[in-house]
Amino acid sequence: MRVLSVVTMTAVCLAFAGLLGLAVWHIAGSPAPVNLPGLLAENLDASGVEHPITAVLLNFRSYDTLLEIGVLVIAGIAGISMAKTTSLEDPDLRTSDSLLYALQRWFVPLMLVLAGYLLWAGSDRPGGAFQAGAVLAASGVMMRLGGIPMDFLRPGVLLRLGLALGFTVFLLVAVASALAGEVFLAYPAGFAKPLILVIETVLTFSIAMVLLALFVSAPVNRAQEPEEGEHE
Amino acid sequence: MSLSVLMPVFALMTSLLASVVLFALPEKGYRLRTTINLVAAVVKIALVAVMIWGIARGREYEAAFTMLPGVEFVLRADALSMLFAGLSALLWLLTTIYAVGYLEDSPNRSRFFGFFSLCVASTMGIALAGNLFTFFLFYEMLTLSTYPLVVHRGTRKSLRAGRNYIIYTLTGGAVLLLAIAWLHGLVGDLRFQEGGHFAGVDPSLQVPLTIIFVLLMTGLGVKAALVPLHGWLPQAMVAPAPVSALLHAVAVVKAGAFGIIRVVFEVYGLEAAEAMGLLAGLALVAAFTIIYGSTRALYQIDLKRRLAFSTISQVSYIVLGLCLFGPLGVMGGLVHLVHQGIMKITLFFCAGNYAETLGVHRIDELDGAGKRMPGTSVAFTLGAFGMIGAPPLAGFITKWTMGAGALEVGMDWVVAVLVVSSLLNAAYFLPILHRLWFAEQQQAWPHERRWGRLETSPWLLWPPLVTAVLLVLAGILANVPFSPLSWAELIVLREVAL
Amino acid sequence: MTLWLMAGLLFTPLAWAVLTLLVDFRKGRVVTWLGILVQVLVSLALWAAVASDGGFYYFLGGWQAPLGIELRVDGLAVTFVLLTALVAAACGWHASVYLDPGKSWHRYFWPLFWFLWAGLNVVWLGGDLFNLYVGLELISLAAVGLVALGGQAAALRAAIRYLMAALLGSLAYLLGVALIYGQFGTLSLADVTALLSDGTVAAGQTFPLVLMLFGLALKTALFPMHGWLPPAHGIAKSPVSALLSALVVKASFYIAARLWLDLGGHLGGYELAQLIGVLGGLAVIWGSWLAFRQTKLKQVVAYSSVAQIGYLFLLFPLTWGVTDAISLQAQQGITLQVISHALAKAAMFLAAGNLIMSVGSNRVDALAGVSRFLPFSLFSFGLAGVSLMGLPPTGGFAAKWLLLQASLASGQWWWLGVLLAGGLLSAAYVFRVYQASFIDNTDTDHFFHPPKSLEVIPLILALLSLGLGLVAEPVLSVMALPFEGSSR
Amino acid sequence: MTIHLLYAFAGVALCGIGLFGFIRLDHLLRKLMAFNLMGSGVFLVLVGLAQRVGQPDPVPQALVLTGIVVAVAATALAVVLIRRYYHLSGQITLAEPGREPVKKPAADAHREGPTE
Repeated sequence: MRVLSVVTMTAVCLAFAGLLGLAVWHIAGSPAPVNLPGLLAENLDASGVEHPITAVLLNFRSYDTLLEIGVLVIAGIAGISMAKTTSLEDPDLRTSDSLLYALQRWFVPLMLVLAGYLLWAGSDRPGGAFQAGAVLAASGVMMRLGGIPMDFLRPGVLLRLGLALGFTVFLLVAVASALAGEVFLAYPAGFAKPLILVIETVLTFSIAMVLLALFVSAPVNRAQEPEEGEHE
Repeated sequence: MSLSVLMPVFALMTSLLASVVLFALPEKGYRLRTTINLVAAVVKIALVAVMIWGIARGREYEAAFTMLPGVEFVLRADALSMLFAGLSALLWLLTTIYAVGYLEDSPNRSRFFGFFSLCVASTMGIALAGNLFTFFLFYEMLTLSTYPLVVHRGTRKSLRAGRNYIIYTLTGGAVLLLAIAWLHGLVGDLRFQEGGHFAGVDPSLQVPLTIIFVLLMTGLGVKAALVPLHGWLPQAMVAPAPVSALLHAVAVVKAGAFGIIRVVFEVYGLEAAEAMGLLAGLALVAAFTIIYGSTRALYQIDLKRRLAFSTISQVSYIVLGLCLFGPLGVMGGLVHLVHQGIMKITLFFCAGNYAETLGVHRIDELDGAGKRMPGTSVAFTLGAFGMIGAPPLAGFITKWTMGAGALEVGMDWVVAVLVVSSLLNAAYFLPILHRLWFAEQQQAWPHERRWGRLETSPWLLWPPLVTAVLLVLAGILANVPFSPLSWAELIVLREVAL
Repeated sequence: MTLWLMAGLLFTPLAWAVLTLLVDFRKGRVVTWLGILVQVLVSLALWAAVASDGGFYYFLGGWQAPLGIELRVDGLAVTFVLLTALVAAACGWHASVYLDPGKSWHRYFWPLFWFLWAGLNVVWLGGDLFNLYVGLELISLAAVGLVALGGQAAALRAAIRYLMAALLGSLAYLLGVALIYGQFGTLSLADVTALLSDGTVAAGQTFPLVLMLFGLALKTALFPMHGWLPPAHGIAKSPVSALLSALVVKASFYIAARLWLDLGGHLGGYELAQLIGVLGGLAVIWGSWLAFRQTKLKQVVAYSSVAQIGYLFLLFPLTWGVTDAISLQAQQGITLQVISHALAKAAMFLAAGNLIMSVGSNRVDALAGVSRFLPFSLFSFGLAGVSLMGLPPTGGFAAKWLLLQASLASGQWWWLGVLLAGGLLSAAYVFRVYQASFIDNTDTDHFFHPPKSLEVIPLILALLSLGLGLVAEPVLSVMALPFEGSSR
Repeated sequence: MTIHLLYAFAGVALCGIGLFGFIRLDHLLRKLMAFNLMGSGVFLVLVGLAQRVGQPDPVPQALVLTGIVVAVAATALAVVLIRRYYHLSGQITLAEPGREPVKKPAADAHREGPTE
C-alpha cells in the first residue's frame, strides 16, 4: 500500500515536471510578442533611479512592493500575536559562549556597515532595501544568540511602531500625490529620487525589525484560549 | 399607483405585516396579539370582498415588476384567484378565532401565530400569483411557513412528521421548479391567461410539453396529496387542530389543487390539454385517489387520521372535475374547492373540540359525545352529511354537478366512481354519527375540561357552528349571485369557451 | 472625483491597518468603526460612480500597462468591492462586540482584519497577473493569522493546514503566471487577452491556464481539495469564520473566473470545463452530505461552504463553447450565487456564534429547546438557510434559476440534477439544526441572551440575502456595465 | 538553447522535486523546506524563461525579489506557527491527536527545537 502510494506520487510528480518542461520548451520556441525590457529602458530616465530593477520595484510596479511589505508586516503581526509575555526575549535561550561573544563584537559592526552599503548600492547596482534589511536582521539574530540583551523587543508600542514604520512612510508617500489630484503611488515630478531613497531607508529598518521579531517570537508560554462554546 | 395596482399588494401585505409584528411581540402580549390577528383577518376579508365586487363588474387588478432578466413578479386578481382568496380569507378569520381558544395557556404562541400569519400570506400569494414563477415563489414559502406549525408541539412524533412533510414537499418543489424552469426556457415567461397559451401549439413541442405537464402534476400533486404522493398528510395529523384544519381545508392541499387548476386552465388551456391527451391520465390518477383515500379512511381508528384520508379522497374531486372537460364538470370541480374547504374545516374544528374538551382522539371513545357536546356534534353531523353528499348540503351540489358533467361528456365511469365514493363516505362517517348520537357513554372521558354552562370554550364552539351554517347555505342558496356555485359558473364562462 | 475615490479605497484599509496596530483592542475598536464608515462610504460612492458613468482602467503610479500595474474598475469589480464593504463592516462590527477585550492578543485582530480587507480589494480590482498573486498572498497570510489568533493547538493545526494549502495554491498560480509571462512578455490580463484575440500568439498552450486554475481551485477549496477548509473555518472565531467563508474563498474563485472568461475561450477546452464542472457537482453533493453528518454547529456551516462553493464552478462548463446569451446568463447566475452566499454564510456564521454563546456549547444537540426563547439568531440562521437551499425569493433562488436556464439552454441537462439535489441536501442539514431547536422535551431553562447589536447584525445580512432575489435585476444590470469606450 | 533556458529547466526539475516532497513528507518543517524548494524552482522558471533570448529582463528579476520577500514572510509565519504548535501538542505532523501517539509530553517540550 505504502509502496503503491509512493509510486503514484512519483508518477504524479514526474508527469507534472514533464508537462511543465514541455510547456517551457514550447514557449521558448517563439519570442514573446511584447518587448517589455525595451519599453523599460525607454522610460528608465523618468523613474528617478538608474538601476532598472530598483526602478521596477519602487516606481513602475511600486504597488506590488507596497503590498509585499504589507505581507511582511502581516507575518510579523501574526508572529508576535503568538507571544503572550511582556518580553519576546527569553534569557534562557541565550548562550554564554565566550567565543561567540567575542566574534560578534567584530561581526556586528561589520554587518551594519554591509547593510548600509547594500542599501546605498541599490540605486545603481544589485542591492536594496530587502537585502540590507536581511543583513541587519541577521546581525540581530547573532546578537540574540550571543547573549546581548535585547529588551527593546517587547511587544509594546515601540516594536509595533518599528514594524509599521517603513510601510507607513511608503503609504504616506503613495497617498500624498493622490491628495494632490494625481493617481495613487505617483511620485511628484522631480521628487522621485529623494522619496525613493527615504522609502528604501525606512523599509530597511522595518524589514529588519519584522524578520527579527519573527525569529525571536518563540512561544514562551502555554496560555491558550478554549474553542468557542467550551468552558474555560 | 392606482388602486387597481395596490389592491392585490394590500391583500398580501395584511397578513405579511401581521406576521412580522407578531414575531416581534413578546410572548406575554396575549390581548394585543389577538387584536392584531383579528383586525388583520377582518381587513383582509374586506379587501377581498372589494376585489370580488370589482371583478364581477369586469375590473382588473394587477401589480408587476421585473425580478430577474426575463422573469416578472406578477400579482393579479382574477375570478379564479378570488375563488381561492375568498375561501382563505374567510376561513383564516374563523381559524384564528379557533386557534386563540385552542392554544390558550400553551407555550410558544408568539412563534405559532407569526408562522400562522406567514402561512396565510403565502396562501394569498398563491391565489394572486399571476404567472408560474410567482406561484412557485409563494408555493415554497408556504412549505417553509407550515413546517414550524406542524412540529409546533416539539415531540418526537411531531418532529418526525415534520421531517416527512419537508422531505415530500421540498422534493415536490424541486420537481416543480425543474418543470417551471424548463417551460420558461422553452416558451418564455407565461402569464396566466384565460384560455391558456397552447391552443394550436407547434407539434414539435408536444413531447417536451407532455413531459413538463407530468412534472408539473407531480410537483403539485405532492401538496394536493394525489396517490402515491400523499404519504405526508396522515402523519401531519400530529399538529395542533387549527393547523390540521388549515392544512386540509385551506392552505396546503388546496394550494396543490389550485395550482393544478391554474396549469390546466391558464397555462395549457383546457382544450389544448385535452387535445394533447393529458387529461385522461390525470383523471385516472384522481379517480384512483378518490377510491383509495376513502377505502383507507375506513380502517382508521384515530378520528383525525380518518379525516386525513378523507381529505386525500375529497381533494381529488377537484382534479377529477377538471378532467371532465365540459362546463358542468369543470364547474363541479371548482366549486368543490370551496365546498370541501368549508366542510373539512368544520370536521377538523369538531375533532379538535372533542380532543381539547374531552381528551378524545379515537373514534371508539366518542360514544355518547353528542349529549355532552350537542353544538359541536350537530356541526360535525352536518359536515359528515355534506361529505357523503346528502341534499341539500354543499357536498351534494358538487357531486350532482360533477355527475351531470360526466354524463354530458360521456364519461359514465366517473359517475360510478362518484357513487362508490359516496357509499364509502357513508361507510366511514355514519358509524361515527351513530356513536355520537345513539351509543351510550361507556367510560369517563379521558381528559375532560369544563367551561361552566357551555359545552366548551366559546372560542372553540363558534367557528364550527358558523362553518356548519355556511355549508348549509352554500347548498341551499347555490343559485344566488356570489354563491360559490355562481362564482364557479362565472369562471367557467370566462375561462372555457366550450 | 473618481481619482480621489480610488485613492481612498486603496489607502483606507492599509492606513487603518497601521493605525489599529499601534493601539489596543478597545481603542482599535473605535478607530475601526470610523474606518468602516469611511470605507463603506467610499465603496458606495465608487459603485454609484461606475453605475452612472461606466467602468474605467486606473493606472497606478501613472504607468500604463505593460510597464505599470493597472486596475480594472468595472461594474463587476465595484459590485464586489461594495459587497466586501458590507460584509466586512458587518463582521467588524460584530467582532467589536463579540471578542473579549481582556485577551491581549485580540488587539491583533484589527490590523489583520484591515489587511484582509485591503487584500480583497486588490483582488477585485486587479488587472495584473502578478499583482493578483501578491493580493492573494496578502489575503492568505492575514486569514491564516486570524485563524491562528489565540494560539490554541487545534486552531494552530487548522491554521498550518490552511497555510500549507494556500501556499501550494499560490505557488501553482505563480508558476502559471511565469509561463504566461514567458509566452506573452506581459503581465496585464487585458494585454494577454488582446494578443490572443487578434491572433498574434497562437493558442494551444493549455498548461499555464490549468496550473493557475488548479492553484486557485485549491485555494477555493474545490472538491477534492477541500480538506483544509472545514477545520479552519470551523475553529476560527465566528466573525473570522464569517469573513473567511463569505469573502476569502471568493477571492481566488473570482480570479479563476476572470481568467476563464478572458482566456478560457482560447486556452481552455471542453474536457477541462466539464471536469471542473463535475468536481463542482461532486463538491455540492459530498459537502452537503458531510455537513449533514457533523455534530458541531460551526462544522455544519463550514461544510456547507464546501458545498456552496461547488455551485460556483458550474461557471466553467456553462460558459465554454456556448452562445453569448447563455454565457451571460451563467455569469449572472454565478455572480448572484457569490453575493447571496457571501451574505447568507456571513449571517449564518455570525448567528451560529451567537447561538453558541447563548447555549454555551458548540454542539448541534445543545440547541434542543432554544426555539422557545425565540432567539433572533435562530431566525437569522433559518433565513440564511433558506437562501442556501435556494428557495424563493432569496438571492440563492435567483442564482439557481439562472443556472437552470443556462443549463437547459446550453443542452447540458446533467447539471440540473446537481442544482436540484444540492438544494434538497442543503435543506437536509439546515432543517436538522432547526429540528434540534424545536425539540421540546428538555428542561433547558438557562439561556443567555446576547447583546442586541450582536443579534441585529446577522439578521440584517440574512434579510439582505433574502431580498437579493427581489432586486436581482438592478444588481445584475450594474454588473454587466461595459467599459467607458471599448478600449483603454 | 541559452544558458538561461538551462536555468528554466533546472527550475522545472526543482518544482518536480519540491512537489514530491511537499505531498510526500509529513514532518511540517520538511514540508516547508519542500515548499521553499518548489518556490525557488518557480523563480528560476520565471527569470530563465523570460531571458531565453539572452537579453536581460529586469521585470522578472524584480518580480522574483518581491516573490522572495513574500515567500520569506510566509515561511517565517509558518515556522512560528509550527513551533508553537509543537510546544502545545508535542506533534510535528498534522495527524489528528489520537490517531498517532504523542511523541513527547508537552511539558517536556517546553524548550526549543522540534527535533525528531
